[in-house]
Amino acid sequence: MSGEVIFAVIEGPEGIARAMRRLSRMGVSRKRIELLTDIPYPPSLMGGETSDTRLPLFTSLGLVGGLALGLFLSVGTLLLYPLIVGSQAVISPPVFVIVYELTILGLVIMTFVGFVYENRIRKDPLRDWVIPADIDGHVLIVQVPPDMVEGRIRAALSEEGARILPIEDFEAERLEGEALVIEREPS
Amino acid sequence: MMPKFTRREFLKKSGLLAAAGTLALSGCGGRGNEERLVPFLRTPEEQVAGTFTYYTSLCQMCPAGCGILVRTMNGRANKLEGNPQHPISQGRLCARGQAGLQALYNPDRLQGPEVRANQRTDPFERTNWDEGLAVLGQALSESPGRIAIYGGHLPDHVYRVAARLLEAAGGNRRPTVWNLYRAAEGRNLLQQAAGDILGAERLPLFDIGAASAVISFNAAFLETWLSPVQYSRGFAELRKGANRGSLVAVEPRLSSTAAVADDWLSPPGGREGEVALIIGKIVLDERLGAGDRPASVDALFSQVEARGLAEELGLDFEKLVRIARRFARSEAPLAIPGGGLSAFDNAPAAIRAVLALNLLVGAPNRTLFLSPPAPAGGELDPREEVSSYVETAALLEDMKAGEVDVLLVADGDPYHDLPEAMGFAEAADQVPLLIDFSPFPTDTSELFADLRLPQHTYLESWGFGVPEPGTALSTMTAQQPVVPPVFDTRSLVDIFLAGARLAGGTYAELLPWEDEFTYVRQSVETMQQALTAGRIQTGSILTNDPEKFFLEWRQFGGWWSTQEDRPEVTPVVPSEVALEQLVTARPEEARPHRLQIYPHLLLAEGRHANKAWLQEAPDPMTTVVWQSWVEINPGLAEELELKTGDIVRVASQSAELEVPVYVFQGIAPGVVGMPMGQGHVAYGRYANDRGVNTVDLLELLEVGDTGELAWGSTRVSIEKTGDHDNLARLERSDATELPTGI
Amino acid sequence: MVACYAENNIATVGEEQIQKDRGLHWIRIERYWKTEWPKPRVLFLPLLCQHCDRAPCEPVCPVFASVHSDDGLNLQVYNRCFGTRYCANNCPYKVRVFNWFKGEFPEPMNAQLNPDVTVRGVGIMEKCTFCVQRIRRARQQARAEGRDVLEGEVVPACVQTCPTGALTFGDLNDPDSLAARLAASDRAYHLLGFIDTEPSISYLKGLGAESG
Amino acid sequence: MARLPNWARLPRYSGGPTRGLGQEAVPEAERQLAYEHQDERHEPGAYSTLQDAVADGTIEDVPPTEEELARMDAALDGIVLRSMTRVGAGYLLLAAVLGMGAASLFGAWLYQIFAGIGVAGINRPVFWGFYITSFVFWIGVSHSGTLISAILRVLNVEWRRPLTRGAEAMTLFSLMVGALFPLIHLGRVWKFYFMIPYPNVRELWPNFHSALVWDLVAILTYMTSSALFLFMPMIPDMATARDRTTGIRRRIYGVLALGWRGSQQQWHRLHLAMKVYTIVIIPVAVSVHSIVSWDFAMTTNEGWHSTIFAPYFVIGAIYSGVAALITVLIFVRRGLGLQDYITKFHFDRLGLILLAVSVIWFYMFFAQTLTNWYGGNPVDRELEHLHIFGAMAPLWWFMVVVNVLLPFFTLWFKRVRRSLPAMLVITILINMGMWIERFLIVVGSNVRNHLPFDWGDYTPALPEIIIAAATFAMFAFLYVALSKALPFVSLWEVKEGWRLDKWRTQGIVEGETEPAQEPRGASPPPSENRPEEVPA
Repeated sequence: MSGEVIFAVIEGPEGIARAMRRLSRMGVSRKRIELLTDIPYPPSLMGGETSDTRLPLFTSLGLVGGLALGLFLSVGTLLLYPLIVGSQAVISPPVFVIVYELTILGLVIMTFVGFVYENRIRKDPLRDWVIPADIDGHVLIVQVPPDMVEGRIRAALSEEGARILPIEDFEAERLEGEALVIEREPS
Repeated sequence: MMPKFTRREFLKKSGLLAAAGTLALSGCGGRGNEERLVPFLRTPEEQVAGTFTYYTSLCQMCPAGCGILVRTMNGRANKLEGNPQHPISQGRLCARGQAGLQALYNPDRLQGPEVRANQRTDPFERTNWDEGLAVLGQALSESPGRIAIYGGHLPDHVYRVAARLLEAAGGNRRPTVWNLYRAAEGRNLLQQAAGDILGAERLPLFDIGAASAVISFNAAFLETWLSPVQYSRGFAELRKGANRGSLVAVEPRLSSTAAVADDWLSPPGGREGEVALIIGKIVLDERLGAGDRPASVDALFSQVEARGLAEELGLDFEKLVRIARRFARSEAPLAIPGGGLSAFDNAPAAIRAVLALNLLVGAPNRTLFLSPPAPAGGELDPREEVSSYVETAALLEDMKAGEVDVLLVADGDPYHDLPEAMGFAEAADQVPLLIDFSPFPTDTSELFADLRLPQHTYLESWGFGVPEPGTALSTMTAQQPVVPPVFDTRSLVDIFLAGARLAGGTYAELLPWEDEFTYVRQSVETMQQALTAGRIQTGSILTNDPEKFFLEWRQFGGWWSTQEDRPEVTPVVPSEVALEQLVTARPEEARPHRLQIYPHLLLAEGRHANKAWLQEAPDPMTTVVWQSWVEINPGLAEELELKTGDIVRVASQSAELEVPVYVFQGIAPGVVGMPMGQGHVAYGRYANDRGVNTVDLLELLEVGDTGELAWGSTRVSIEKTGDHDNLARLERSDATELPTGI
Repeated sequence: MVACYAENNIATVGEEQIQKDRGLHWIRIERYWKTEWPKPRVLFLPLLCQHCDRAPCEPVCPVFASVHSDDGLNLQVYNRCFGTRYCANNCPYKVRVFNWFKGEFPEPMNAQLNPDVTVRGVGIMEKCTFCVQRIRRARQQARAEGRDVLEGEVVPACVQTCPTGALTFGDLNDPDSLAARLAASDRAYHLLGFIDTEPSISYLKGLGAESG
Repeated sequence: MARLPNWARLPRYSGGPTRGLGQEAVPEAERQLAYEHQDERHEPGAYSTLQDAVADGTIEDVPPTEEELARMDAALDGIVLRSMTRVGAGYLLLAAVLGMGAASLFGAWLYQIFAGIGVAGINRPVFWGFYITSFVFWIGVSHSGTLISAILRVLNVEWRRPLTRGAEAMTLFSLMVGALFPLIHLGRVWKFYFMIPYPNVRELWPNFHSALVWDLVAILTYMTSSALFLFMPMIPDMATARDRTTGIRRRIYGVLALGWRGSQQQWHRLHLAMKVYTIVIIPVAVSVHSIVSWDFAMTTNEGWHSTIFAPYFVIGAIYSGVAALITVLIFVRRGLGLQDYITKFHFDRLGLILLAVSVIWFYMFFAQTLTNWYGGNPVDRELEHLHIFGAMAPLWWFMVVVNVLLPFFTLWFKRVRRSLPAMLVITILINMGMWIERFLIVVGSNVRNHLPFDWGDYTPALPEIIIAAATFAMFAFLYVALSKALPFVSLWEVKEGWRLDKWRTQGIVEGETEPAQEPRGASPPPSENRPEEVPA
């Protein structure tokens, strides 16, 4: 990962919206911008969707896995060790209650696993930075594209009312909050 | 010091080693064989452990004398079954017989002789047999003529020794065998009546299986009367097949025998004999009497005013007519005079009336016989004889008068089993030495005994029995120890023999045997000699070799004839069965209800109250367990506002008891029913402080001049106490309707 | 009843537990009043596990403690059971009994225990097994001798002991056996037949000869 | 035209400076604003009067400014975080009492394990007693949370926001309590693992034909789903707590926050995951109580064998769940000082839901009873007779009064719905009634069967009573204990709600349930918000 990183603190959603649009017009790709907010804002306000997630994949995997486990338990084990019980065939329709429940269970668990994976494990260039606790407002992290001048972006953001913070503050915070969030050096 | 290493412990340890070895081995083989050894997928029932050894023996849980098979493994008896070859049981066994194991392995059994030093309130201390027997021997030698033996049921071989012991002691006593269970059998009265009518003073043989129409007059023959297993088999025979025989029960309380009858007639208690007269009269009127009947028998019935009498007894005359017709027209009718008849002061007349009814319809030698004689004739006598009530009362009077120095309680629990009014407690206090031989602690031994010399249970000792009433096959049943003694006990015969040896003199002369085994062995030889002398040519064992005979006698569970041998009945027609004798009424306004006391199907007179299985098995009619109760008619319940479980005070002249009520559909107004059996104070954990001893209520009324107790003539009053007890029983609702779909 | 207790190592529970309806009777004789006083008529209904072909108790057990054996018995596998008591709830005949406490066999009563039958601990369901241990013994014996089990070779303890011979036991698959013939007779019916559990036990209608 | 006072949205500020929580002290002017309408606020019904006034236009609903919103945020954070960090003597006492109550459950249970299951009052034929009754009851209560919160989420009902967290927590806690009962009721609980499907030495799998195994799996699924359903939206709040606490708390919340930073990506994933959960959890909840009902309906027993049981149980679960939710919210509102977030308006709405559910429940109950009665099956008849006229009549009639008549004749009235004491009494009574309803089903049907000889009765024994009662203490204990650890109001959701409300009013975003409204505010939305006007 190359290029400078700019940290800007912006108050209020309107300010962010303005800054995002400004950056986008300057040609900074949405992928180079990370926006940290304490509540979710509609993406339409915040410079568009950033749907870079594999969560559906995990969910689907859970669905299939749960289904397979359910089928194995409710059909497989009964065939493996067939014991006869009164008025039921070895495989009888009611056992599919199990298939249903386990399918859902797989889905639910894998969705969570996916969520944790994406949040904590998956490599993400801009995720190593932490917001210092006492910053009031929303934080915009911009990775300056290699072909741009850092100063221009700084200036543009400042124009939109952003407070540019020195990177040292963040690094200090990063070390202090190590156990909490980040283990990895920013590359 | 070497640690004590018993065989069982050794087995346990080697078993452990073996298990460890298996585990170690399987460790190498991965998914090893230890799972295969006994995989949980296979149920434990799929496994069987070892091979059983079966021994034959003789059931002593009641006086009927069924042959049994004992299933054992590793020296432990674990199941009793009927001996399939034995003439009486034929492979069947009743609940009491099944519970014999709990006599053998009763947790409250005495573990050895016990003595108490001075007062009868002192605790017992363990002693050894030498000392205990020394006391017995000394007592025997020092008190000639002042010794008595009491027992509720003495097996034949014990009775014989006991009788000889008393003979040696002098004083003209014979063992006193009497309690309410024995009184309820009515043996003596039945024998006397048989003498009057059937020509021989012997118990009749009721061949229910051969009959096709049976009228039972107060005979609980499926429950406790005389030989229930045999009669039950007969009843099954009666009911079998297309020509299903009929059964009519005439009794004031619906017993479980009456419950399976086709008809139940409930005349007032004590008037069953009159029903026999009515039926006889109808038979006469309809000219249905047997062709070969003694002519004079008609006269007994001709005077009866049938319709009026039926009305007086509250019975439906038309129904009686139908019953009489069916009875007399059947191929093989049989009227049974049950033990219940002996409960009233008109017992002899009533029994005679019923037997006479048999003569009228030609039952003798078709369904009614006499018991066969013992295989060795008189050689084995005396066999057990039930004493009369008067004899027993006389013994107690003697005791009270200080004329008995030694009382040997060979069996049973006289303090519990005899009515309080007879005064056993008072009498026992006057006896200087009371030795109790029960294998269990009993109320009597706890309160009055000076010495307890616990005897073996019947599964640990030798013996023989000649059942009476037997079957048509004369029989001598073998009793043999099937397990090693569980505790430090001795067989009663051995105790008596040892005592006699120590006492010396006449005792040693009359009781010459070395031990019980020798005695039994010799008795069997006596019988064999009698057989080979040519009196009976056929039999189950065909050998003249005494050794082999004795072996086979034990192996097959006894000897019995293979040919039916029924002494012919030669009817004697009595001049009259006076109607007046039959009318029994003791109206007493203060005590409006007659007390019908009856032997508990499972606990008998109470001797089985210390067996958990029998306590937990429900009474068939009320399904009550572990408890005493009083049965009352629903009408009375309504009148007194009682429901099942309410506690009432039942008071007779003799005693007052508080007992829960069971509202019983099967009991007539004016009668209340109570089972015997509970109310022990020191008979082990299963019996103590449970229910009440109903026997104590009895008034001491005699049956005419027969010397028997009219045990059904006591009158009681019933009073509500307001308490309630959740009477333990199997049925859970008072709902009486049938389940749907049946 | 007592024969059953003796054969199958059934524990007694005592008066208080019976009051709470916790007896362990595998077979019980239910006494019904067909009519009440003054003309009481009684019906005795011996009730034991009916060994249903379509046993409602079996599918509901979560751990296969209640299963069908290959010879049609309705087995209760004690070491699998952990006491949900679901099977007992689902039994229309209420013949399953539960060990609410550990059964007591105080010394030396433990000596009377049948070595073929597991002694059940606390929290285990049990019921009539048709004395399966006897059937297994007979089958092993027959197998060792290379033959089939003969009619009458094996009977449960209750059938064996019943003095009135009210119970008959046999192989329903063998049309010649007495049991099969009786079960096929006009008198035979199934208890609570409308639930359609296809019990192995048939009851025979009585042929009462009541006279009014 | 008057302006809707900000306090109608604004949380009451009820404390001094909150240093250490990362918050600015609230200036005096601000405090003045908060107290401006204090009298009005405490007047019963004032809030709803204002809402009504907004609805009919007599009061103007002016959206709060950014500054006001920031103050509202801070005050909300303050209340919630303070309740998470401050431990008073009263709290400790309450927790100790409830903790002892909960401990008595385990005491009684241990006694039962060592003495044998027979110390309970169950018998033959009443094999299931208080334990299964409690099981069904608590599983029923658990339906409140998830179902209410999920359904309201799906329908985008905005007033749900302050309630969801409490409701979801209730689900989890009552499930934890309820799931104990199948264990407690086992004869040999130490063999519980027999039921877990894994290839074991016994070479045996559980019997998947058994409704009890369905139960196990369903409850496992439901417990997992509802735990995650509770936890997932709590993650951002954990991060808030992490950022505003120090020391050990900071570390713990840091772990629980799972690296939450609030990036747009994360918000997006969270929304996505929650969408999945919200949709999936509704059928799961329905299936769980259906399966619980099938424990009964699959049997041959009269009184149990009924096709209506699954929906009947589900609606019964929702019924008692909603009632329990109201009860719990009344306490939580008081205990955590959330009077300004959980308002009478919420109780009004929940009361309406309760009314509707009670009527549906009555319909099912009536259908069940009527068919039993009319069918004429003798056992059914006997059962109904026993319930309505027999020994169980007091219970049955109590149930009918409090579950049918009481809600119907009270909840129609707005005054009742907005009266917290009335709602407290009504909802507690409803849950007592629902407990009895379960008792009548579980025990009341088992006491009768086809064989009158084997009819039974049931008297609960002391351990059962202790355990059944202690579960209430345990439930309360879980609530009280975790209220000190978890944010009991979903901070971000409430804040998001305020913003969405504002933007919807201003027409910046479209309401998802209602069409975009004309901006009603006096001031037009900031021109900067229009992309085309953004200066170059």
